[in-house]
Amino acid sequence: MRFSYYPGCTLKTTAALLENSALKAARALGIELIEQEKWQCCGAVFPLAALEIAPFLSSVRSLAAAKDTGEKLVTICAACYHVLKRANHVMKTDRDVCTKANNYLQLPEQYRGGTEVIHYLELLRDEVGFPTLARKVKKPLTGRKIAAFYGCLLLRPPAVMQFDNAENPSIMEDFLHALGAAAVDYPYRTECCGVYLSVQNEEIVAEMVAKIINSALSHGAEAIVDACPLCHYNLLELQKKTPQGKSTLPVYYFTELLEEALDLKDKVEEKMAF
Amino acid sequence: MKITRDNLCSSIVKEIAEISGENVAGCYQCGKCTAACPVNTVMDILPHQVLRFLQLGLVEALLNCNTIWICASCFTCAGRCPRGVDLPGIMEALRLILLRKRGFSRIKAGVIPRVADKGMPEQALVSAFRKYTR
Amino acid sequence: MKQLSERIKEAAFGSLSSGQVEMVIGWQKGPLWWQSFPAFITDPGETASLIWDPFSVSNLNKYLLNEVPKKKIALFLKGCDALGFNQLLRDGRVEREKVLLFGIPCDGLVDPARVEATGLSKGLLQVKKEREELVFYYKEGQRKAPARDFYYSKCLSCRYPNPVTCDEMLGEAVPCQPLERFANVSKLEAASLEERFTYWSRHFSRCIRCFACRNVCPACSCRECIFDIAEPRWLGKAKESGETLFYHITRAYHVAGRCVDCGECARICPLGIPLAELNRKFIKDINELYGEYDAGADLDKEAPLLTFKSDDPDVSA
Amino acid sequence: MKRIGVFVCWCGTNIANTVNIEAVTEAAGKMPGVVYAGNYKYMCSEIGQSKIKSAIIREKLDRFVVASCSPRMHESTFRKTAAAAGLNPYLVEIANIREHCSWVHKNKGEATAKAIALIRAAVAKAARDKELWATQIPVEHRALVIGGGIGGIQAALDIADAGFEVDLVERTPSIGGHMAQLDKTFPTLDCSACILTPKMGEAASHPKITLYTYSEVEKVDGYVGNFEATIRKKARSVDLEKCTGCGICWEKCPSRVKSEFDEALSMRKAIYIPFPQAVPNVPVIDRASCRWFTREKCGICRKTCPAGAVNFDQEDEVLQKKYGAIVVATGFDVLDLDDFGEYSYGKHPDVLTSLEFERILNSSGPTGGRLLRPSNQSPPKNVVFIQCVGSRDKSRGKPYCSKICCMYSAKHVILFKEKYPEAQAYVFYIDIRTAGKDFEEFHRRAVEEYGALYLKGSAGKVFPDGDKLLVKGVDSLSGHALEIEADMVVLATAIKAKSDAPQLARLLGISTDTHAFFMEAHPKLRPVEAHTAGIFLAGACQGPKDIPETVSQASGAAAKAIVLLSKENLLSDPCVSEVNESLCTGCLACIKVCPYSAITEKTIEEKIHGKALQRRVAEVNVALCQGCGSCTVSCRPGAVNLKGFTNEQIMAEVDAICL
Repeated sequence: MRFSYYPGCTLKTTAALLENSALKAARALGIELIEQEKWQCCGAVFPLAALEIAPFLSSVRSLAAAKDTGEKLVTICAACYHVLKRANHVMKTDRDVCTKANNYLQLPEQYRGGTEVIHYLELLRDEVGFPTLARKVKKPLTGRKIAAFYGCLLLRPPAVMQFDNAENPSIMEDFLHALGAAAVDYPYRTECCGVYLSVQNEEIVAEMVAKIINSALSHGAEAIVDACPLCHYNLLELQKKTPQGKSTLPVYYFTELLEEALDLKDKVEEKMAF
Repeated sequence: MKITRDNLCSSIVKEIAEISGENVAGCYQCGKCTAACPVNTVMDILPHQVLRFLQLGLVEALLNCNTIWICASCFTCAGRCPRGVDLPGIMEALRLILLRKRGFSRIKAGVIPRVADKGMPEQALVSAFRKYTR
Repeated sequence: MKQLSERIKEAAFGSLSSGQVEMVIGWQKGPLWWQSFPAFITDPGETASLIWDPFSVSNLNKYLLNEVPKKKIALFLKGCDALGFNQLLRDGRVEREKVLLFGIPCDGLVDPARVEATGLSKGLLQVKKEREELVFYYKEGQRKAPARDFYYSKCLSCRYPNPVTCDEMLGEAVPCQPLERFANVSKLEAASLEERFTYWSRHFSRCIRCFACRNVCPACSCRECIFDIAEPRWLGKAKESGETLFYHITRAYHVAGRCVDCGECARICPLGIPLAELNRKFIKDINELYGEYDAGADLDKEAPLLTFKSDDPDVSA
Repeated sequence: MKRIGVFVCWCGTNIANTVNIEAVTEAAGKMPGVVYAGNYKYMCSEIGQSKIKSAIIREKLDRFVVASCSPRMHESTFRKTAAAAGLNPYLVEIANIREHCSWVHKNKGEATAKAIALIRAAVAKAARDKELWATQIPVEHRALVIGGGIGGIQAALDIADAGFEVDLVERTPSIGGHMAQLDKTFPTLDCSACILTPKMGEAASHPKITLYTYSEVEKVDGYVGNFEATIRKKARSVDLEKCTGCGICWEKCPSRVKSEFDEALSMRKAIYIPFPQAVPNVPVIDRASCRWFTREKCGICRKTCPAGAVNFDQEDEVLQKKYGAIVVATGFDVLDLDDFGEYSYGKHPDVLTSLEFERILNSSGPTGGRLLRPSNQSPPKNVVFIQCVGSRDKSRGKPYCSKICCMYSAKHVILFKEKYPEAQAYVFYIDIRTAGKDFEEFHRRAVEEYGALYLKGSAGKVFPDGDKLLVKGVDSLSGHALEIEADMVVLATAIKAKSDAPQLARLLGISTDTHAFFMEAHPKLRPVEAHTAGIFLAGACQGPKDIPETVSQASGAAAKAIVLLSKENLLSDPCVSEVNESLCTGCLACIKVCPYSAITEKTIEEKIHGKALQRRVAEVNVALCQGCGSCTVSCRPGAVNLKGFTNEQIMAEVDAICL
């Protein structure tokens, strides 16, 4: 199984943990993720203004490059996934923007949204298959009560993202079950964590995070798992700043758990020990 | 307050429609956006009121409110709107109108080192800049 | 008064002997001073026995219901009797063309009880009326007293002393100066529920259910009274206070809007129950709700309880 | 001794949860005359009914009581059960232990005791039930439709198409009604005249339909299947047969009066047709404004008529005809705005009612379809529409929703904007009510495509301000008080019942609701029938309605009428009054209280003391009697009795409960 792979800036810096564990697990599962050459920042936020063309362009370049290889484009970062997928949707559906973007980029071949953008979770579900994954688990996470947190970027807007049922998603819970863990259902799992406001409205965000953490805790969660570097930062750091900050809940990337269940973790540590 | 066709169809109203690509007349004020919004408690003008003000051509109040800056672009409202109105896009248009004014930035670059800790993902910083500064 | 008696005799003789009528109903003197009985005369020769005196109180027209005339029957009507006659007519119980009516203007009749109450009755042989006075005849001589002092209370509040209908009027119209007839009703209305209940319970507890009130009433003209019917048995036979109450209240409802306020029910009651007050309460209410209405007074006027108008007051409200 | 059966129904949990079924059944078994008592979960079901039938045969029951729901629900069901088992259907009594007991009580002990008392009463009544037999009444196979608007036209066409004669009576000179006044119709915007006039023509030329325009129903006697109506054909003063509709008469007529059809926005002549497409296309002379009739001068129309059709001597014609069924489709009026001074209606010519606005939009209207301000004939740039003027207003107007205003205001917005795309429409509304196929979408088009600014709130006052109108209003959504400078204000005026609806109701013996709309027999299950058998309702005379609803109700009423007319005979309910002549005193109080004129006077002869005596008594016409029982309570001697509900039975019920 071979895929184009778009890492994004964050995965190369503050979220290196996410990338490392994901890539390691991919190798163990026999998946080839070919990192795109000369990838650029996706733009970080999807340009909401219909008239803005420039912020699209770097995304489109990556999308076009993947199309050249004929492969699906995999992302691990939820934010990059969001931006790439929405940009691709615009290229597919908005003639006007598509033409303008192609005119700017002067690509050898016109790009019209032909690339399929998938998230690493979708890769596991649709390409590997959760039953197969379950069979490959070496150290099942039996007895662990884990709350999945989806956040906004994977799910919304539903009509464009078409990631999972936006109001009642199950992909992360199914993933947890494949690893042998117990998934905790709680009402705040698709709420916004508020990370876009973290730079300037920390108190508001701390309150939003508190609601999520308390909801997970009150439903019996022992840990929380996410798929987004932004959520991850927010849930990890801002829960310390909430009034209930003391009883903190461990926060994992989903790939960390994957790594653990596939029994890849020790080897890393061994290597590091060398 | 005097309502005239001129303020209903002012150039700024048209500009907002152009930037967002949305027809605010589509909204019938059910208020679901506000009901769904995770940050509605700290907004000075509620999300559905933003649309109502636009329907009435009352743009000035919107350009001076904190709501457009508090909106986290979580798309919850847009996902649930029965009229398919893209409110985050309209919020963006309002922000852009201000950001396109000479010298307007919601966040000054100098602030960032103070607020950003080491672990803050680059994307959070980039997006803050992308959204709140020219 | 004597003159009126003469005219009655002449009218009776004339109508019988001419063959215009086959029977005359009038009054005859009984053996005692206060007795003036109804008389049914078919022979012109007997008409001389007819009289008119201050005790000719009986309403004659209800006897029409028992007679089946081939020709006409002649009848004498006082003011109150005329109202009753009209009500019988309206109820379809008499046929106007089968009756010859002689009207008698009447300014009041004497209540023997009042005579007794003054002690004037001792040894009394005869009472005659002369102008505004009564003359009491004894073996020893005679005494005089103002007539009005001895009249029935119903006569003192009479509003129709001159018959509203008749074929021939015998005598001059008399003036009409009625006393306020609702004074007692208003007094009762002002009383509390308990007081009213006690008042009527006390009166009705004396009722012996002789049905005289019903029998005398010109508004009670059913062929067979519901209180006499065996199936369904509306009224129980036992002397039980609830049944008595049921009888009087039902009768008051049955005559509501049709009671001519002649006061006969109260006059005839051997126990002195003030039955007319019950009927007058209905009359007062009907007047207040639907406008003034005097049953029997005007045959052309719609009876309020037998007509529906869209602007009728909502009594339930 | 009677052999009575008692069947207690659980009604699922409806009765069984509140009433102790076993205790009730046991108590019923011990009641006088009861030889069998049983219970079942659903007595009305097939199984329940067969239990009754087999008990009738097994226990030799000669009558039975079902303790269940209201007799309105299942009395007819259980009567059929009785008939199927060979019992006369009127030997069945229902004890209502659901609506009168389990549904209104909470305490099980008390409810059980009450259920037992109700059954005891029903058993006492059943013991006195007698066999009753329905009689047959012949049906007159002709229908009368009152009102020639779209509802009346549709009903007449449907009945006539089924093969029955129909007389369509219309008060004004032409059929067509309010729909003829309209320009376009929502939500499809087809031209009102284009869809109405073919129907008018069809009605006029239908071989089974007789049109009586300029005519009124004066009196209706009789009863279902056998109504007799008196119709006054008012003198048209123009011969319907001779007139060719050439129009010379009204061109020459010198008298000008305000046109009713144009809502007084234009003038018509004294001899006129109300509108060009009128059916019949024959003028009438409005004698009140005609110079010949008021001053005995003029006569130009008669002189100029090439057909010699004008006839000043024509007199009203009074017809009496028999009908089996009557459809009432008399329509509505719009509310008088005298009490709504704040809108300056009548003070400023540019403040219009919606119906007036409709005429101004209409190509055959006073402006030939050019939408211009009445004050100065200039095109309006800003038009304010105000909804709920008098509707949903319990203090000065009507408390109900007029139902059509939301939609026609949206239509007005669209028609206005089609004419003046650069103009602005404002609509004040309290709620938008667009329940109907494609209605919401139509309304949204007015908002989104035509850019009407809908303002949730009402207008407080309309100030005439020079040649403009200043509208003071509110947008309660934003909390802003508003002022709008308007060129025209259009008031969506409330719909009300015809002012003479109560008179017609009295004439027909049907009832009206508190707002004088005709009452349907049941709001859900019998919405096109009046309470009086054989009379059906169509259109806005029954309540505010739009065209599609009016047409469907008219077809519904027609279907009901057809069902009736297609029968040779009707079975009458045998539960009617009868007079015991020996008790009847002939006071005839019953005649005056009978709402169906079912009682008449008759003379009987009897022998008393050997003499033959004639006397009057009351007599009940069993075909007219509806069994309401008013006569029985008006009868002092108790001579009138309602079969199936005799005084003996009622007394037995009372005794069974009280003693």
